[in-house]
Amino acid sequence: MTGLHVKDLVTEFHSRDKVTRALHGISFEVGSNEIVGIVGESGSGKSTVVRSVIKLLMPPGKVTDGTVTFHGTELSNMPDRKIRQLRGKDIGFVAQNPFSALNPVVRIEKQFANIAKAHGLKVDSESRSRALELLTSTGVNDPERVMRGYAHELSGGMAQRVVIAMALYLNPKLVIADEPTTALDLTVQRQVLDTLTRLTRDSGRSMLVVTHDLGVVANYCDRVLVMYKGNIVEQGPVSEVFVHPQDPYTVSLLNSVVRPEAAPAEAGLEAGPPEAALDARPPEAGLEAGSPEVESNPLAQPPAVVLNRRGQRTATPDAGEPALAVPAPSVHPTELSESRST
Amino acid sequence: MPIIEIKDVRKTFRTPQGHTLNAVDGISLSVERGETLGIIGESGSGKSTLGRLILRLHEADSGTILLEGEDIRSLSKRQLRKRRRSWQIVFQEPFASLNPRLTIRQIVEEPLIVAKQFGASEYRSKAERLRLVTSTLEEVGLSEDFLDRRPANLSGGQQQRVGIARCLVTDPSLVVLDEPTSSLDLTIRASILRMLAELQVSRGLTYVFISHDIDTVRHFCSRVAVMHRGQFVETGTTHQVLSNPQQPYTQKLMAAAMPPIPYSDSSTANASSAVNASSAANASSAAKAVSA
Amino acid sequence: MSIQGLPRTSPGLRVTGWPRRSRNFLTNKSSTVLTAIAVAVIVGLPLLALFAPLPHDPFRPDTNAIGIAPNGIHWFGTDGNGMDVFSRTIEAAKLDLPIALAATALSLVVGVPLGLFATSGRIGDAIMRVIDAFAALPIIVIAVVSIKLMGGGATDVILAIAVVAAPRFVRLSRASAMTLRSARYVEAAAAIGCSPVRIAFNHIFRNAYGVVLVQATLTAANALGTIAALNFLGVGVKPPTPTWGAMINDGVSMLIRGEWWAAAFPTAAMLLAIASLNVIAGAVENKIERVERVR
Amino acid sequence: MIRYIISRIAIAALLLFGLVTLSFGLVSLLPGDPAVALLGEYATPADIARINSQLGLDKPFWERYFDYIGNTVSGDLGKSFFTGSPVSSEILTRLPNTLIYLVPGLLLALLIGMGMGTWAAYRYGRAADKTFTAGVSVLMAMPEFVLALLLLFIFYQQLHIAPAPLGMLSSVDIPPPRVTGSVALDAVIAGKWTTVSSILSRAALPIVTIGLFFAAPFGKTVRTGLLQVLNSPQIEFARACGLRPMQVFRYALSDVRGALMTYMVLLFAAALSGAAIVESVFAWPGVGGWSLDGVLKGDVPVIQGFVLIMGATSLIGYVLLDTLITLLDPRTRNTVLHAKKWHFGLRSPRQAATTRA
Repeated sequence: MTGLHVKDLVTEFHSRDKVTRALHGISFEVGSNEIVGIVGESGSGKSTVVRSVIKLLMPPGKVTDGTVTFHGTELSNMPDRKIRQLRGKDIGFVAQNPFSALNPVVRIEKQFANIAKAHGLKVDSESRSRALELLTSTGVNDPERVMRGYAHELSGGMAQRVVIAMALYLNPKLVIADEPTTALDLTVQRQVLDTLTRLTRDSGRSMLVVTHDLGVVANYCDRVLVMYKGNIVEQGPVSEVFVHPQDPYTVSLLNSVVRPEAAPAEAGLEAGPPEAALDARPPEAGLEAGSPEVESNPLAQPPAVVLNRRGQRTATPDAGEPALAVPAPSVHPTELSESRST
Repeated sequence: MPIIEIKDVRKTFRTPQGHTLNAVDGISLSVERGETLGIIGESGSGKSTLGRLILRLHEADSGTILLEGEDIRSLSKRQLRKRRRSWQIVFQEPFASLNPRLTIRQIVEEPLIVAKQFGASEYRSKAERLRLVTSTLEEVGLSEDFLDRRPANLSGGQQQRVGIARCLVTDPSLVVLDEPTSSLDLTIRASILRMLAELQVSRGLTYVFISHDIDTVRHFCSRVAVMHRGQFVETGTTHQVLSNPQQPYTQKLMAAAMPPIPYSDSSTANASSAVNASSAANASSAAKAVSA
Repeated sequence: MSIQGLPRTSPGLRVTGWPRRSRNFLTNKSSTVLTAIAVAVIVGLPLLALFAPLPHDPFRPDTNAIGIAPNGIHWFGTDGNGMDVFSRTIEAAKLDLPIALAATALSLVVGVPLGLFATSGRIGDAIMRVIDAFAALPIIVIAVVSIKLMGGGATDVILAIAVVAAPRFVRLSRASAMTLRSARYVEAAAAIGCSPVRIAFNHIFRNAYGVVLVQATLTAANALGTIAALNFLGVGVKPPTPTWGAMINDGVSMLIRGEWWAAAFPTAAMLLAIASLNVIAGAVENKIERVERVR
Repeated sequence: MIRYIISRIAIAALLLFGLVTLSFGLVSLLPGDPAVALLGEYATPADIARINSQLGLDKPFWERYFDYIGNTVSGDLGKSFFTGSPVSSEILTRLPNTLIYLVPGLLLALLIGMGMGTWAAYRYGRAADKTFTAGVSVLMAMPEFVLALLLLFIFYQQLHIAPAPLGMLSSVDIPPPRVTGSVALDAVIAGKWTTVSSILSRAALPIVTIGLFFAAPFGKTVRTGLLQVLNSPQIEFARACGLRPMQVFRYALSDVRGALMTYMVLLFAAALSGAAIVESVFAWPGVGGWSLDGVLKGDVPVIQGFVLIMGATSLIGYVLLDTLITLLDPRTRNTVLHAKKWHFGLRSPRQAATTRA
């Protein structure tokens, strides 16, 4: 069995008096030589997925059910020590913001060396030249100088290239990229994504990209998973999902994007989604992407809600309404579960 | 008479290390009543600073700024505060721009109280203020239930609606929108933009719309100015600038945009939608050749 | 920022309610009870000393009962002079607690406006430099010197402790004023034409007072310890007026002989008061966090 | 670089000057007449006048001030009104006695605080962390002298492990020949190891007092700092790269290093100024008890000397620390070393990092 197989993954955040489910038993796979995108809005649980897969979740987050299999190896019950050896070596990770990911007071060179050391490899001129080579292929100019310097001396794009080089340093089979370009300037995003996908495809790796940007998925991914409130509501080849979306949420997501070919001043402004339903998420959500509380989902019984939501959606295409004067029914489960918990 | 007319405005910041940064470097522009001017640029281009200079939330170093014919750089602090009710701003971070300790009612009412202090007799009665607050909230799609809530109990989209209500309650003529939707979720953005467009028509507002998102600007603005390192590199109608960009920087910016449609544009397409591996590899090298 | 999964106030509820859960291992209910007990200790002890009839005169030594262990007549025993430890321990609360609270209040009144005022300009800088120089001085010496300087009554102790504690409030209120000044909602307030005074009160102070309040409670606890330390060293209120610190000092020689009660009971009373103030500080902090963590 | 160091020294010098003035001003305003204190209440006016002129107290204020500054600069801190011994030499003999228990005490605090704080941070939210938090609150609520008395009661009175709190040397110990003036140093020099061990056994309780007392705030700082870092993207990335737990811990520590160093200096200053308390409990012949005595008697030169030395020590500590932290952090080091030369653009690295973040 090659590639990454995730089955019925459930992740919960445990606090003293209640448990919030961030992932409600999701299943997907990433085959070899494949680039898979996870899209969703803040609070959908997309970042929790990758952290659950490589066990980076910090308490009180906890994977409570499901299996993760990577190239035939079961990760779910693997001891921490083994998982650690897997990280970096077999599964590379590209962080969101290079400046907060790289250690600010350790030279880049030393950070490469530390990765090698962590996996029991010798640190010598050979390992160094491999790092230099990688930096060159990620498009870092003057890699020698970058190696001797610190993260803060780099521009955003260059720093992210360094992060990519570190992720690929030990030649992993799978790369997981968590919003790899969100922190970068528009003009740089494209270059960095080009580099990342080129390096992935050229050496037959596979990649899992988490993003909220539909453009990234459309331009760089083979398959896409659409996440909403801790569930994968739709998955399939990008060409199919984006052209013929099946789930109402995917439809509203795609509709809310302003399409270039649409006529100005009309498109995007009229085809709004039923905001009432989406806008009634907990206040924390959407304030701090990436942190666990964002991903927490206050809905206690997700399947019912999902059904409820779906039925709701397909029945009422109330897109053009100035929403929220009358909250949609799906608001209530949220509020009820809250008032119960306080 | 244009509602905004600014000439050769400059603003320099000093960094803590004593370097100078020309955030806004000699910009002139004019905006007609009822129009929406889009200012587009990357982070650090000076677009937000320009927005604040227009309203004199930052003091410009030189140049003239006329709002509705008034030279606001020569107004006294008190006169300026009195006039603020007509020239408003909506901020990027909705939650950060709302005082967490105030209720929605207090937040939206505050501009009226300030106006009352400056002698606006129509806001003297408390009942009248409450009526205005309620009707403005309704206009932005928030019911009366929200009056006594606090910002923390609202979602991002609702918070931004409160921010918009606060700036509309005193019936302004000009609103600077500083990336009003960029921190919101995709599905909420569109409805906020739609609402802003409706309000513009119903209230006869003039917008200055600051954004880094080309697609949003394309659909929201009648005219566009592309800003780079404190200067306008290209201005014109939205159609002119975005369909046929003349300046290299604009072209670069346009090329960087990623349309969310697979197979959309042959010049930016690559193999991403290929399903099987071998064709993916082939196509990606093809795409490389194209982009090179 | 916030802690995940915590119950938020449901929309209809005001955020200003009394804290329902504490951050440590105590459950909601016991935390509330604990806070109530703490308040009772802080308010009750001095009241007890003022109004309740004490079993013995705290000032009159009984030469027939020197250093006797706790019994039915002398509940906490007697000290080396034959004075009743229980009566003196209670009596001391009348002095120690009000002095600590008054000193805190004074430093608050002086320190907070200074801090809010010192955010900008030359005068502000000058204030901060003086505060910095102060920080380099040995605190206990400053306190002792200032008490000596003024004579040594209760008011002098209050002044001395206030002098020592005020810089803390200057720093704290300055820091929060500086942070809040650049908050986006303050900019928003300026954009709708609020006057500087209105911004200061309606926006900055409204968000800053909570932190100051927590610090004030902690300072009161600290002041209690400092006052006791000063009295222990023999500075401050003159004997035979009982203070916890002085009583502990008197009891030390007995303690060395193994006669623990003369030192132990005033120590316990003092620790109880300090712990109560800390509990109150925790409760205040929780209440404030309730508002802040929903951000 | 040189400009930076010079500016640091200039700031330190300025602060020192302010400190001298402050200590003079503070003490000169002390009420009460030292001559009366010295001679007793029944002294004749003539005697008082004689003493006053001997002590130089009959001169006008400004003249005394300038004299004081002149003397201080030349290293002369005056003589005690009561014992007549020079203040500077008193401080020199007594300061080592204080440091004997203070430095190991702080190191102990560092050890305990660091260990427990780290442990609590790693076990966040679990029993270990809760125990730690509870322990810290208990220790923080306990004034230093109460802790000292408690230890004394347990280890001396009840368990009879510790010696009596009667100073550094007992009457049976033979004082070593005087070389430096500090008994402890002299004992080492003279090779009188029984005396040395006697001193150490007497220092044990003060060391534990200081160690426990300062371990609480230190541990709390370590825990808070580490908790922040351990949840940061930086540590997540390090873990995602498969770094070993020790390597991850070192990364985390490098981030809180500055804060911990600052805290250490703050604690040192606090411990010095609180020395009076510990020394009065243990009858320790250090600089704290001596200064307290001086304050209580109104011995002006002693107070001035103490305030000055303690203030100067902490000031120099702050300045050194500030410089060290600046130079240890590559982000600020560059600002200092090559001012006006950035590798890119106009923004400083810090700014660039924060605006992007």
